[in-house]
Amino acid sequence: MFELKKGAFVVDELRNVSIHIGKIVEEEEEEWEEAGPTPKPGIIELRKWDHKLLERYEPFYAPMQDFCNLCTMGPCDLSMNKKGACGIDLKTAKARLVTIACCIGASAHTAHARHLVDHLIEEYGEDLPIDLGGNVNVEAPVMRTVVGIKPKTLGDLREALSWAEKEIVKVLHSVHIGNEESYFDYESKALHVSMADHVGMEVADIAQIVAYNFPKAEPNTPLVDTGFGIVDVSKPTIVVVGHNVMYARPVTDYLDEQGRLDDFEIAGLCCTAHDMTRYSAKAKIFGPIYYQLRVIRAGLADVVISDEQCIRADLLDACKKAGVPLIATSDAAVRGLPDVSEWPVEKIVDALVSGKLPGVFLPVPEKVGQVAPLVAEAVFRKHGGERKYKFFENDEQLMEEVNKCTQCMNCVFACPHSLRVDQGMVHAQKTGDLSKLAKLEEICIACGKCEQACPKNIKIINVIMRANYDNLYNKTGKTRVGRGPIQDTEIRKVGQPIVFGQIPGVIAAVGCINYPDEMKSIVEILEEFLKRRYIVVTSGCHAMDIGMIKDEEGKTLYEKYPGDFDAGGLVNVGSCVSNAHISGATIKIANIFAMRPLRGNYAEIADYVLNRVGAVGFSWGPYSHKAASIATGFNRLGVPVVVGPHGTKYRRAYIGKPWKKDKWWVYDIKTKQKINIEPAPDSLLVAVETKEEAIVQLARLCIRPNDTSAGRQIKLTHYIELHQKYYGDLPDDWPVYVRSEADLPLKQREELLRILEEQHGWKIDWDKKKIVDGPIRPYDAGFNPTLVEEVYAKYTKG
Amino acid sequence: MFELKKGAFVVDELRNVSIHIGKIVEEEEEEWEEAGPTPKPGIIELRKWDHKLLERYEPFYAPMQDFCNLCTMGPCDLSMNKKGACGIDLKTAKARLVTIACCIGASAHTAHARHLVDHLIEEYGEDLPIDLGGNVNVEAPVMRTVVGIKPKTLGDLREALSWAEKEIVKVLHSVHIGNEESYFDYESKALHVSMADHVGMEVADIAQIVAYNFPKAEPNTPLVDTGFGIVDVSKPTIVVVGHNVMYARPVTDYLDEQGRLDDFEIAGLCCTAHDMTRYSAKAKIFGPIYYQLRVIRAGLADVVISDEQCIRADLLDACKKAGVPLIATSDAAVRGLPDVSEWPVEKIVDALVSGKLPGVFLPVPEKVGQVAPLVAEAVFRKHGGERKYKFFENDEQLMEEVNKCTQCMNCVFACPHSLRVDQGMVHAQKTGDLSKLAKLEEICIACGKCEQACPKNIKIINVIMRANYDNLYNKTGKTRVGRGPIQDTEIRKVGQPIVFGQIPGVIAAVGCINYPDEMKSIVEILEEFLKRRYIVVTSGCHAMDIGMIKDEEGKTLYEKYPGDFDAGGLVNVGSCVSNAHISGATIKIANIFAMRPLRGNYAEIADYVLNRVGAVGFSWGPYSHKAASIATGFNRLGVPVVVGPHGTKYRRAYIGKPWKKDKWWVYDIKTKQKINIEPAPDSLLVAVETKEEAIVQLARLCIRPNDTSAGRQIKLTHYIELHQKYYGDLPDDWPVYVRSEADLPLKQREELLRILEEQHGWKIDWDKKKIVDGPIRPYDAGFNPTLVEEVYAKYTKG
Amino acid sequence: MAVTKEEKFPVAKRFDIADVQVSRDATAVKPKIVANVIKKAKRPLLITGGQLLKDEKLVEFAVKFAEKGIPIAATAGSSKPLIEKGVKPVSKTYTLHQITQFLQDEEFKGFDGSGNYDTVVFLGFLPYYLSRMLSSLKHFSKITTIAIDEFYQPHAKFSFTNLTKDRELYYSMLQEVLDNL
Amino acid sequence: MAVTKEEKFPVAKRFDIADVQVSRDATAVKPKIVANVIKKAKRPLLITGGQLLKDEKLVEFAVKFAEKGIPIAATAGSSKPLIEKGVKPVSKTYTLHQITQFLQDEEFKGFDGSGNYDTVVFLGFLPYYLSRMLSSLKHFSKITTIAIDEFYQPHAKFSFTNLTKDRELYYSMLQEVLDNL
Ligand code: SF4
Ligand code: SF4
Ligand code: SF4
Ligand code: SF4
Ligand code: SF4
Ligand code: SF4
Ligand code: SF4
Ligand code: SF4
Repeated sequence: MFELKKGAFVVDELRNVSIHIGKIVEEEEEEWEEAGPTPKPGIIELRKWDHKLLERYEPFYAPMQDFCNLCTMGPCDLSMNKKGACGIDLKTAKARLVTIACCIGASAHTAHARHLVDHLIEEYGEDLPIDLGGNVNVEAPVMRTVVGIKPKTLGDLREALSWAEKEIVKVLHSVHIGNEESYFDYESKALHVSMADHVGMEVADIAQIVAYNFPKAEPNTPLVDTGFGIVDVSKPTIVVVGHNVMYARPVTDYLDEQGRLDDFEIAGLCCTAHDMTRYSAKAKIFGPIYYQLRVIRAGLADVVISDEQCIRADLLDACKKAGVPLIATSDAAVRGLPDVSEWPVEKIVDALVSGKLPGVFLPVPEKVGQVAPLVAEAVFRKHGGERKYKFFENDEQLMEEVNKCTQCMNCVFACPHSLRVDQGMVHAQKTGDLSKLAKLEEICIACGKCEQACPKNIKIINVIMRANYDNLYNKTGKTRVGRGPIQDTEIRKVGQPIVFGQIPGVIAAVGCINYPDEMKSIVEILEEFLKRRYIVVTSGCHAMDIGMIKDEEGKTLYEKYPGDFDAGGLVNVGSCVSNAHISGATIKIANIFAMRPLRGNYAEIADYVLNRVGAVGFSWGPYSHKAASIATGFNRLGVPVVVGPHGTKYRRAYIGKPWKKDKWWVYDIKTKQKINIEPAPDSLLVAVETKEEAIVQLARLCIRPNDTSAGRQIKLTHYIELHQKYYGDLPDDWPVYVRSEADLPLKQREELLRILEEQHGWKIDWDKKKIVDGPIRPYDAGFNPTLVEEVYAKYTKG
Repeated sequence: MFELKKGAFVVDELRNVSIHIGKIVEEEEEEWEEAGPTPKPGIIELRKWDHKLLERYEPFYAPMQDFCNLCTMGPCDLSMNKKGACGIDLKTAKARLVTIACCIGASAHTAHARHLVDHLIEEYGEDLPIDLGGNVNVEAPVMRTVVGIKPKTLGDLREALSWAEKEIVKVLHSVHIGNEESYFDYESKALHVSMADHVGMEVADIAQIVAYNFPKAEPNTPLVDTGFGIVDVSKPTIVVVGHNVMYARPVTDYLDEQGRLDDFEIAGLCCTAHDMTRYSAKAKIFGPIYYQLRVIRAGLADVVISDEQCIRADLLDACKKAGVPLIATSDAAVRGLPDVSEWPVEKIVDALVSGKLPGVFLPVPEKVGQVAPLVAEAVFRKHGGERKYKFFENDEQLMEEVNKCTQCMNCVFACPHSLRVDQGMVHAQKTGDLSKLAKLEEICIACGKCEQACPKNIKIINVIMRANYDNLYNKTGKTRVGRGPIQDTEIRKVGQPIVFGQIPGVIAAVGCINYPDEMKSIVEILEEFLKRRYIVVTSGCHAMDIGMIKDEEGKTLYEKYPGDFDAGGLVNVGSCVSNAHISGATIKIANIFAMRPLRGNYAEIADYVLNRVGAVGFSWGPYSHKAASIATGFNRLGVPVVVGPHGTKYRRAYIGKPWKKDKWWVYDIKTKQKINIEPAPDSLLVAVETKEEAIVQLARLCIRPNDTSAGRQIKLTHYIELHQKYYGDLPDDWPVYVRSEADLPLKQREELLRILEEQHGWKIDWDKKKIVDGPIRPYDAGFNPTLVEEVYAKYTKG
Repeated sequence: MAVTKEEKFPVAKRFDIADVQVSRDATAVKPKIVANVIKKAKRPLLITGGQLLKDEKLVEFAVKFAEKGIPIAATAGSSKPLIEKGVKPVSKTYTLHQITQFLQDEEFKGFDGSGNYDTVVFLGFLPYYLSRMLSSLKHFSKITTIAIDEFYQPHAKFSFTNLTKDRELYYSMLQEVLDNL
Repeated sequence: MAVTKEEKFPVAKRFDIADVQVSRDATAVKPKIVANVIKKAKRPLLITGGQLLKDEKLVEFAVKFAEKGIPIAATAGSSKPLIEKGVKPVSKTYTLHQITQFLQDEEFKGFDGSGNYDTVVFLGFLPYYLSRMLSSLKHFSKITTIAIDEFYQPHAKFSFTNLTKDRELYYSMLQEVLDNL
């Protein structure tokens, strides 16, 4: 068999026949599955599903500004729901903003994927097979479900990318002045583009896994050093910052070739750190975005390589001030630097080491691989290997800075967390004791706003970091390297207990670090679920923070809990783009366990997940547009998401009203009836303020209508226990989840039955200890819920 | 020759050989032109060119808000150039906003194009040839130059679209928190995505021209009725609103088939109106966006069909109140309406006519074609054909409304134009004279903000419209139907006089209607140039307003000036997407007249245009994101744009500093030297406040370094004359444009020479009446300027 | 230097094209006024937040509000210390986010089913979180909102003024409210 | 009802997370203050705008400023009526947009080459247009800007208060400035 590829051909044996090949020649699609109703959906194909969600989980808006100034007819005062010059009202205007945010988030991942795929095809060819290891046959569940394709090679991924790009542009079009009149339809578009975001993420991560040979769904990936204090300061240190590992990866290759990998430290900030460790377990993780200024100002870096996303916009400035050369690599973040792609390596190195240029733009990965180590080594030598600088030259300097403070409180009003820098300062001034300042370090995100506001130009970050330097330096631990997808075999094992409820839930802790509380709170929250044998999945910044918080015995959660996707497992999927494996896992449950077809069958799958898969997303410190689109993409798939309090600044939530009885119903395929159900889950996107509230909310949102009695009993037991533990009493709403006495926690059964009888008027048969009357609906083992008419029709016909 | 198309083939004659065809099989590209340096450019390929522009035309920022709240670390006070929590500073934050705006604008056109192309390929097949008439061989100058392709069929357009979509997503990615640190690089991205916008527009307009057989570059297109008073109120009236004609077009077809085209009125608002008339000259143009509420509240519509972009976001609400059924058609603007695609026509008609549904979402063009006339007729009959309603039932009602006013001035403070509604009201209250209110109608954009603010809930728009009803009704005139591209033959004729300067300039008046002054000001401005035999090109809303302002003899500019692309011609290219033909025309001058190759050769072409083509864009009333990206796209191509004062709300301009001598230089290919030149043009994007200022600024920005003496003399003559006429004196800067005495206006030569000698210290040889010393540079007939090193190298080597 | 009301000149007023930004700012009020507004309410509600877990004093004040007969919806775990002190919150499980959603619904009948609240007092929240909820209530409800946290909350209808170096001053303001109830 | 400065309570202050929006509002000033500020200026400049073409009175006032020795940069065609009245503007050709760009450049030496202006007064502009230019100057320059149009301009350093029904009041304010110069 010979393969015709690009170009025009004359087949020798066929004289007088020239074969002219049309531009797009679609391959006869392998019939891997019957095509569902919505392959490559446009904006309206899934609108009906969205409206189902939105009618139940009503959009909630918390405007950040009273006015709109998106166009030159404005600014328009939209307060108290007035309309602007274009006729838009406040809710619709906010829904439009959310749609823009989700477009930006989806674009970030999709462009990231595009950069990767185009680059990798150049490097490895379009025929590089997509092989995610022997235990992964459902290789791209999101693409299968959304786009309707089953990619076999790197080249096949382009089809998904083109679809995503097209849809992002269409949705962005709709935010142009004069489009939607209804916030419902903007929300539907936000959901749509966020679904595309998950496609973009899946493409990106699959591409880098197969090309760079990252771990392929292995539960037991290595543990890598994580935290502020991880690097051996006697070695030249290369710091990578950002999200797209393709630019910095050759550093490892180059040093490996030279046999000098051990002579350097390579440590990363943000997701590039994850992906560097997935490429080579010799790389280390400094930490997430708020460690950028910490690391640079501490003088730990000898050279910084930045790529794209979640990099501080004053990185060059910060590097300049610290005397650290910067190599910017991605066209998404050129930073005003001169493009030195064409320069010979020596010239670039010289310019950077001599300080002739504070930074360069070098979008050529191979050259970055050579330049960075050379620069790092030279800079390291230049400084004579000195690393004593700890934010200040010495203690006198520190106290001089502290003493400048007048307690004007400008910093407090500028601080996103309203940290009482003034109190820390005055305490130190009076007593010399830095502990109050040190305490701030645990919440401070090193954003620098206080410094911008301080009339005395105090280097507040440096003061805070220095005050807590020993603790900071002790923040070292281990992160389990991102493993990528979940195995089909794992899904086969946990599918049923998840769907039936015996595994009480899957908690997916993903996203950024704008926590309302000390960093260790994320660990406290998650450990509560690990101990209770929920499955905990993580990625991105959350996954790093977990890696640097140790218990009394010096162990991180990664060291205490296994990496399996199973009850009590703590699974780090990897970087932000690896989040697609989490949505993918919920899809695989529907497919592998429940045999639901995926191909272009999104609504059925999402409906399955919403009603059956007790997975809840959790973003304790969300801040970025990507976090917004990731969460919204989970929502469309039927996965509720709990966010920390900063998440309210996204301006929109999806919050159901459990007391509106008529909102909570499903079609039951078994009884062929529309029946009222318990409000579970009762929110799709909701914020919590404290770690206590996070824990309780996560537990309650794991409940699903489809839970078996055994499953419901387990879920309710945890929910009630946690509510009692943290809220001091039974939940307000526990009875709504009770369908029969079998749903009740064993230990409390009698007590609860009594409460049902006395306080809620339920009828109890005390002989049999049975509920006779009261529940919203009785338990039915064959219950087969769906919200989708077409799904109902499909499974009830014949 | 047999053609292989989609699918897999077994060639019978070749036993045992099955030909497997890879997914993307690129056709051997016809060698129509040697490929230039930047086909399908990414973000950085043209960055060098951008930086050339930006160093000269320094970005200017006018923040609309002191803070940023794009992410959940905010809001951040960025005032006085403080940095936010992400490290961004105010200028960079504003540049990021501008980049977002340009992404939205580019997405609007590109998604519009995508909708069209996908739909038209379904309807006409991908092989429909791109035939723009015999006089157009350079069919797609923007695509050739930017993308590097020469599209032959509808199907070929997809390649350009995919490129544009990819780039939009990449640029949108870069606005995610943590990307650019430099406003220069955001501006470069805004320029990039806006260049893609012009590709999107060109694709859209070419697709509809060839598929719908719109006029193909014909100068003498028909004149169609334009204005508020154009429809025969004794016929059922179908009103189309928006920008994408594909949905409403079948209305004409259907009525034509039925032989009933003359029994209805079909009139449009916004660009769909242009495109309806390009399809059928029986269609009429009500006017631009600010006629939406006027037309609907006047009760002129029996049914409204909306598609996408520049539609009021309260259209459904407005239609409901007026009892007019609405058919929404585009997925960009679903308006919360039920999707009735699957319903039979009768059911839809019944729902709308009975009022069971106030509107429907019907994205099926063929059905729209049938539903709309049926609904219009039934609604018309239902009302008994009555059309006496003129915003109020009667004069008493009007005066009742007027008398409610307490002169609280809330309306004035809400009005984008600060119109003194209060004074109009009080005058009417006291005297019964409505003339002060009537006067407001000439500026009022019928945005409705005053009504939102009025504590008395006065229907202010209705009052104003009714006060000026007779004049409003008399706003009828003629618009020359949009002609699409400029012919190659026309370019051949005017190329030289434009480049040499004898045609003093091309004024491209495009964009929206947020004028600072009465509507007729646009006509006054343009007629000044038409009389002086500039070429005036127009499109979109400007083109419509021109069509409804008549002179004393009742003639519009279209009736007074021919439609040729030639001196003194007034060329309506068509709708917003037709703007690509204007950028295309400047490109064609470089290609057809100067033989510069286009293919992937953007920087050279833009450099050519900047230095030689005296074209200036003009948007007197810009308001939308599309206007922002169109203007920015022109800027990258080297075409300066003048905007009305509302244009400052885009927050960013590009304004050079003529007094910075070192900023104004070129390489001269002839003398092989870098030489200082006059600052011409000295701004790329600048706002003006009054029509007088618009006129003078447009004239001065037509000057180009490459003008011959004859050309410069003509341009300077107009500039000086206009400056004297409107500013009362000689321009401040005229001497900088003088290279030799031959550049001086003939009539004023001696006077000006004397001024140069006395006030500017120039040396004059009075015998020869020659300048001996003084100019920035001498005139050199062979002067061959470029800013681009590569272009310099190309033309100086050998 | 600045023009104040008493002068013959008109007052300075922000408006749309001059970047109006907050149309209705909270009236910064003294404790007595807070007490008066609460007293006038037909259906008042106090919502307590997570900061009660970090500041014992706030718990004490909340208890006193309860003692004055004001029902408490405790969020974020603040029910626990309240219950320990004998208060029975009318709501414990729902987050402020959810409650804010409920309050905006005309069909919401309160936690006891006897009708929505007309006046809601907020105590013990992270300021940025409360700010968003108050904004939502300002735009989309007619409820009288009163912020008695340490930070001025412009989106409330009535708000305490800003925090100072002196936290005792703040506590005394809370006490003054209670004294006047 | 509201807390004012004299009280023992701290003042209400907008800040970032509570949606701070204009960090520095113009001080709304009386005519006398305007005159004082101009008098103190080392290099004052009056920029006139297109509204002079629609309001003859504004031209008269501008002429009086010129008579007091304040150089005028006339924009938007306002040079014409001024020249007709014998004023010689230092700039006629450039738009306010351009001049605002120039003013922000440390290398700008003024229209006469003897140095940039330290105090710029604006008269006769469309309010939304002027608002943007003042915002630009506020953020990116140290120039003292004074808006003496009929609308309050929050982005200026000093501004007249807002327009009223009574345009005569406005004219009298302009006259008062001139009287005190
Ligand atoms: S988009 Fe609408 S609400 Fe926003 S500024 Fe423009 S007209 Fe006003
Ligand atoms: S802003 Fe500076 S001086 Fe003021 S309290 Fe904060 S650290 Fe002290
Ligand atoms: S750097 Fe830390 S203390 Fe300063 S404003 Fe940011 S979070 Fe607050
Ligand atoms: S989790 Fe958030 S902060 Fe961290 S890398 Fe992802 S988007 Fe950036
Ligand atoms: S994007 Fe930057 S400036 Fe804007 S709110 Fe976020 S942190 Fe603040
Ligand atoms: S807002 Fe209404 S009442 Fe007030 S002046 Fe305007 S029209 Fe009159
Ligand atoms: S409708 Fe007319 S008068 Fe009313 S605010 Fe808009 S432009 Fe001003
Ligand atoms: S010119 Fe402006 S208002 Fe008119 S259709 Fe185009 S974008 Fe819309």
